[in-house]
Amino acid sequence: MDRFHEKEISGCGILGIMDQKGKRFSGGDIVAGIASMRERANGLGGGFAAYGIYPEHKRDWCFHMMFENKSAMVQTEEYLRENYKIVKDGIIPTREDRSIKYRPLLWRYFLQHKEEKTKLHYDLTEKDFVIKTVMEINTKIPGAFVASSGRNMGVFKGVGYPEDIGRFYKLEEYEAYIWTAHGRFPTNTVGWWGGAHPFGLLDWSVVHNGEISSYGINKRFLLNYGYVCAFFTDTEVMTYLFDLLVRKHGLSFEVVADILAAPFWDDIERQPQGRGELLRTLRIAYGSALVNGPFSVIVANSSTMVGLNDRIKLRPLVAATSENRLYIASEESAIREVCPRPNRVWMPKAGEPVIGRLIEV
Amino acid sequence: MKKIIIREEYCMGCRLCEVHCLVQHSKTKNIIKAYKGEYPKPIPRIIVEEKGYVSFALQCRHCEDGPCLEACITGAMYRDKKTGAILLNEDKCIGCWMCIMVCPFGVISRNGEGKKIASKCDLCMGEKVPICVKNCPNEAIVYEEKK
Amino acid sequence: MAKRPLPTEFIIERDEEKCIACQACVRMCSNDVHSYDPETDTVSSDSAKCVGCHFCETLCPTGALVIRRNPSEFKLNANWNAEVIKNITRQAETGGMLLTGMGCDKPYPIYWDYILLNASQVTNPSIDPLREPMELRTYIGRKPDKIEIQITNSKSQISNYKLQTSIPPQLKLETPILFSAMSYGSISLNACKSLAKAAREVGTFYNTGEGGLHRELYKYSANTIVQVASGRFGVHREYLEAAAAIEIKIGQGAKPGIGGHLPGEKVSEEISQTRMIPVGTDALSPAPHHDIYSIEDLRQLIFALKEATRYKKPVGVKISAVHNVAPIASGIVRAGADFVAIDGLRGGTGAAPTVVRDNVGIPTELAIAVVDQRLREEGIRNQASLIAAGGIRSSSDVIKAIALGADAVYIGTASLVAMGCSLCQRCYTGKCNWGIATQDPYLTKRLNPDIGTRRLVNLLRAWSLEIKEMLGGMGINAIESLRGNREQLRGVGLSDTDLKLLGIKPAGEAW
Amino acid sequence: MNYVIIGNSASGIAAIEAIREYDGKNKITVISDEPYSNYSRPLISYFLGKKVSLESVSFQEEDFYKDNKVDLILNNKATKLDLKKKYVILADGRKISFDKLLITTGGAPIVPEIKGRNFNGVFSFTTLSDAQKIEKYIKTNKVKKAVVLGGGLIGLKATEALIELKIKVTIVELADRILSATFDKKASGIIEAALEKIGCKSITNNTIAEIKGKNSKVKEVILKDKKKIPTELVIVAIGVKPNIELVKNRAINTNKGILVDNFMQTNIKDIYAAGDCCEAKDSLLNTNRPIAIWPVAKRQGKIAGYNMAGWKKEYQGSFAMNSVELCGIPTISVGESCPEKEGYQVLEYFAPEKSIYKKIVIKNKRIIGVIFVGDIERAGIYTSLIKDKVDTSDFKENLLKEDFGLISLPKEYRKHLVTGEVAIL
Repeated sequence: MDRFHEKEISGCGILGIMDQKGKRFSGGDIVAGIASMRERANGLGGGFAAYGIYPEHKRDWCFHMMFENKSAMVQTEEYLRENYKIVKDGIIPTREDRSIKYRPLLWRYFLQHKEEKTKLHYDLTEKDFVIKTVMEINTKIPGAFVASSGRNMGVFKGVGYPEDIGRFYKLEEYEAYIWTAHGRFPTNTVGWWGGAHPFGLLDWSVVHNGEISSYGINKRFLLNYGYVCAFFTDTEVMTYLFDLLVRKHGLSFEVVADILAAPFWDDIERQPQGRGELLRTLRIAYGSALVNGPFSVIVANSSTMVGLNDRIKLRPLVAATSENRLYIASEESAIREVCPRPNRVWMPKAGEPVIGRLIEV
Repeated sequence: MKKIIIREEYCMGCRLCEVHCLVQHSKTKNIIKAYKGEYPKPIPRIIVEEKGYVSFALQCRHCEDGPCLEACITGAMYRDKKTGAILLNEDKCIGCWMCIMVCPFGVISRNGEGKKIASKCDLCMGEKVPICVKNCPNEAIVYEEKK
Repeated sequence: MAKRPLPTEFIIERDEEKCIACQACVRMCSNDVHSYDPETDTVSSDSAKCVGCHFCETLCPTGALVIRRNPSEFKLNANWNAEVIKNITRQAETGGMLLTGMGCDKPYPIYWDYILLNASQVTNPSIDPLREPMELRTYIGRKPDKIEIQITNSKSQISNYKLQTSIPPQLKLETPILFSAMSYGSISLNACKSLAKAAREVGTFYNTGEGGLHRELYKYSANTIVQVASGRFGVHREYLEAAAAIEIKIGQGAKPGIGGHLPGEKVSEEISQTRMIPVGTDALSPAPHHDIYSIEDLRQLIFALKEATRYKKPVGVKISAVHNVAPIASGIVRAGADFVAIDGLRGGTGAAPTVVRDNVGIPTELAIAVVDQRLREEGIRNQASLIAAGGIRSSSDVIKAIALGADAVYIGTASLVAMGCSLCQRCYTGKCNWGIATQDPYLTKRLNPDIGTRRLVNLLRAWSLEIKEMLGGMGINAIESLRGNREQLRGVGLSDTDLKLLGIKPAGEAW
Repeated sequence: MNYVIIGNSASGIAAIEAIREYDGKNKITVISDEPYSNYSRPLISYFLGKKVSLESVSFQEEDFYKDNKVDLILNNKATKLDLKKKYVILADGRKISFDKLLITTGGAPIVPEIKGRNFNGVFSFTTLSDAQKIEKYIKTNKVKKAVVLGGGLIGLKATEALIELKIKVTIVELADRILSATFDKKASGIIEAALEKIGCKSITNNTIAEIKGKNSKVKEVILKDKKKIPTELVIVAIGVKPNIELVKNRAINTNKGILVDNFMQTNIKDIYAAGDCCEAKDSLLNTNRPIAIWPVAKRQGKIAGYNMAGWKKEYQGSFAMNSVELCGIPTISVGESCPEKEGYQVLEYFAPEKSIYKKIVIKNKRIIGVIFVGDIERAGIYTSLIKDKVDTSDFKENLLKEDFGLISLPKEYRKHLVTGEVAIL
């Protein structure tokens, strides 16, 4: 079946751990935590995003690539070389694991922008240019897929249970200040490595549990702003929405939450005037960005990790803090697995974002 | 008390109120029998007046100070204490037509055929809503509490 | 033969056993079909005059009347069918254009009927509208592409947010259904009142058409969209100021490219005052606006109207769905329209040449789909709302139109049917027995606006409930999440081209 | 507070009802010289004609007095009033003291001084007793022929009753036509013709000069023109006059009847009068005069009752009107139906072959009188136009049309009628 023409639907387990002081820690916890929610996955996909893992290349764009064949790699490299300076590249280290049956060629590139390209595409920012690159590789080079394309971060994902994927990628050897994880339970059987989560674009990574009923309009809303959704996944849509609203429109995560999980009109009318007016305006302008249907999502970028539920909380989401750590998970068990005694545990309300920011030290 | 309010601006002049009133006050209360099988033919207690495009249905207004009550020499015309309606005790009526003489709406008629007694709207006693109101297709007569 | 009598369109069956000669039919038929013979105390009917409006049948207290299509048939011929023969005969006799009323009645495909909706099963929950909020509120008007918010304090607390973007004027609809433009003149004042009162009660809008705004309708101005059409009838400062929104009418689905004509006989004192034309003169709306021969001329009118109303109300444009509708709509949006109403092939009319009504334009389903897609591709979909019009018959049509990309729909014919219309298509005669498409005081009083309002409100309420039920089934609790959400639609029995144009997948295909 | 009402007919009963609307407590005493608790005088001809039974002549239920807490004194005539000490002296000598007194003594038949009027078989026709006596006389004497003196309403009703009893009647009327007080020639003509058809002769421009008898029973009458009519019964019905015997030559002002103001009060405080015995406002003629008809008596009694109970209510005046069906022909006459002087406009529809006659008398654009014979449908509308003194200029031509109705009237007036209440006539 054509992987690009079937929207994937899945139930999932998600987990995110952040050290808000930016202290990096090993991937052991995240793997252990997500493993505790094995029942939420079915072995058809698992993955992780890690921030702060490439301090030595923190100014370079790091592309985690998946190639299904050699020619895809050749074409991709040619394309990358034309547009970027490849600072360094190499295979992504993995260990053999019986449970991982098939795997594509996993390669990573550290890239730097070319001055002449910037001039040629003067209407694009550097980030826009990276997005353009990712889109082109994903849509035009058969067998090539960009798993992540941020700086000092990477996405590790594949077909299998998340703990197996973690072991496969040797995540315990990486240190990051934000880790997110995803265990997938797709209702369709198509399991391909690129389709596993997290979804990464620039330094965004998104793990998501849900099925967005508004997908059709969210996608077309994004089209209006030049985003072409190529993968038919909710996660992709969610990622682009965050990119559009946070990066391009400069809105805060709190405001984005009010857009994606907008309050009901009745609630808006009950708000004090200023807040009511703000919410009304957001809903009028961004109505098509309202994400309707059940979801819980953890979105991260280099400085933030955000957890959010749909407007009537149809999927589980728990948050906890312990010292500088912020935990967000589908189930409390996953948090307790790695942090038995958190300072505070709470259930965020429908549409109420949990926002973890890096505290500058 | 509830009154039948006339809204002449919506009366189409279809006269279905007359038809249904007639049936209601017929012996059989069956529309086809009332028209085709009852002799004397029953008469409606509602009158539709028409002139050009203006029309309205009119029936006893059940006046607060009904002149017919005063004019009745037999005590046949009486006010129903419960509903406030002005009713006619047909057994007492002798057909002197004093009520016809004084009714400013001209809504009491002679029951032409059978016993010579007056005939007037009784608000379809026993019905929740008078039959004419119920069957007016355009709500040109409505049954409402009147202040 | 100078005049060849044609088989009558209808036959009237009167059950003599049931007929009580009450003469309700005699009194009520504006076409003088029925007559009473006092000598025999019987009523008889002349079928030749019957237009099939069913008013008498509705009123007959004994159910003695049945109006049937006349089964009389010409020799079967796929080309030269009865209608063709009748039309040619009529034209051979009169030498004139054939006129008709209401929308196209030809059996072109009705795409609504080939589109199916989705519902949730297992992977996401459906929502019960009886237990949970279900939002249909819709705003019509230009939306900003982005909202800028200034944070007044370093702390990113919501209370410190200050909106930097203001929303352009919007129409707030409590349900995404508006009443189409129908002028006072084409319909009676009582019909206008019914629409206006219902719009107010429901929280939506009605549209004056090119009939001006009668004095008695000013009190509903908060729910009034006023039209500026090619004849400019009834347009004056007060008219524009009274309105909640202004609609420039370029075209009408029933008669694209054709002007309007209200015959002088219908221009009564009241209508003459409302339209600002002399009593008894024909009200001729030219085919084009003679100050709009190009898109830039339209832009001038849009901004002239915005200037005149100090940018306080949305100014939209209504066009008929024609072949080039997508680029035209795009041009209209770029010309500054805050909403675009697209009236499809099956849109109604009070009077149109039959040949135009039945052969010009395209169905609204396709038009909405291509316009919405085009505007999104151009990145200007936010700049205007889309209103789908022309043949919306049910809540499912509404919900499909919205899923295809419309913000809201206009209903015209459906609202008339709610008020009694049975689509006899004789609006142009001015003899509407139901008191809708007439100015004859004998007939207009048959539409009691209290009843009209109640029925219209009921219709919108019923449709809204159904929309909520279907939305809930899809697991969606706000109409904006359905708007343009074509993933919720699937086509059955449609060609690949149709599916492509509609932007929907065939039934059976998953996401 | 003691209310005393003399008389127990229309006015008296209406007064009781009116008082009880406002005063449920205080004592009401009714004094009547009749032996019956109440009955409707207009019904005596129906009683005589056997159309109404003795029980049905009463127009109020039996427990009316009980329900309204009324002390009813029957068969006892009020003979004297003590205005200073405020009591009524009855025939049996009892004294009934009052705080408010209403006199409703009604009318008394005018009995002319005719020679031989004391023969048996000569009767007046105003009370139920009269009717009962006549009935008995007819029965005992197997009466077959009768003469009715007076072609007015009472005479004609008596005639009709007698005809019902298969008695051949001759009417003798002084005027040139029957019903001369309210009917013109055309109207009378229709009735005369109808009477003639059933064998009843009307002799006009004539009267009885002498009644002759045999064995103390009437045998024949001799008319003014010497004509002799054999008869076994004579009913004298030439009219009634206010019965003011009780107050005559006292401090209470009288003319033909007892004079009252617009609150039905006599010149003496707390003493009221109503009905046939008094002279109250004629709103058409703008003078005070007796109008001896049932609705007026009821109205006056009601007004008197209200005022006695302390609720000031003004009498708007009334005017003459009557409705009666004669020989199966319904007739109604209202107001000044037969003006004799100039200055009136008369609209007419006359179809004697159908026994239909309609006449409308207009003065200063306003209707002041009507006659309807044969077709009386919607007559009340005209009565109300007379009462409200409506300018008919806009609809005069429609007045006699078959479809004349409220719709023919000016919209504003009609609206008031259709939506609003009506004041009483």
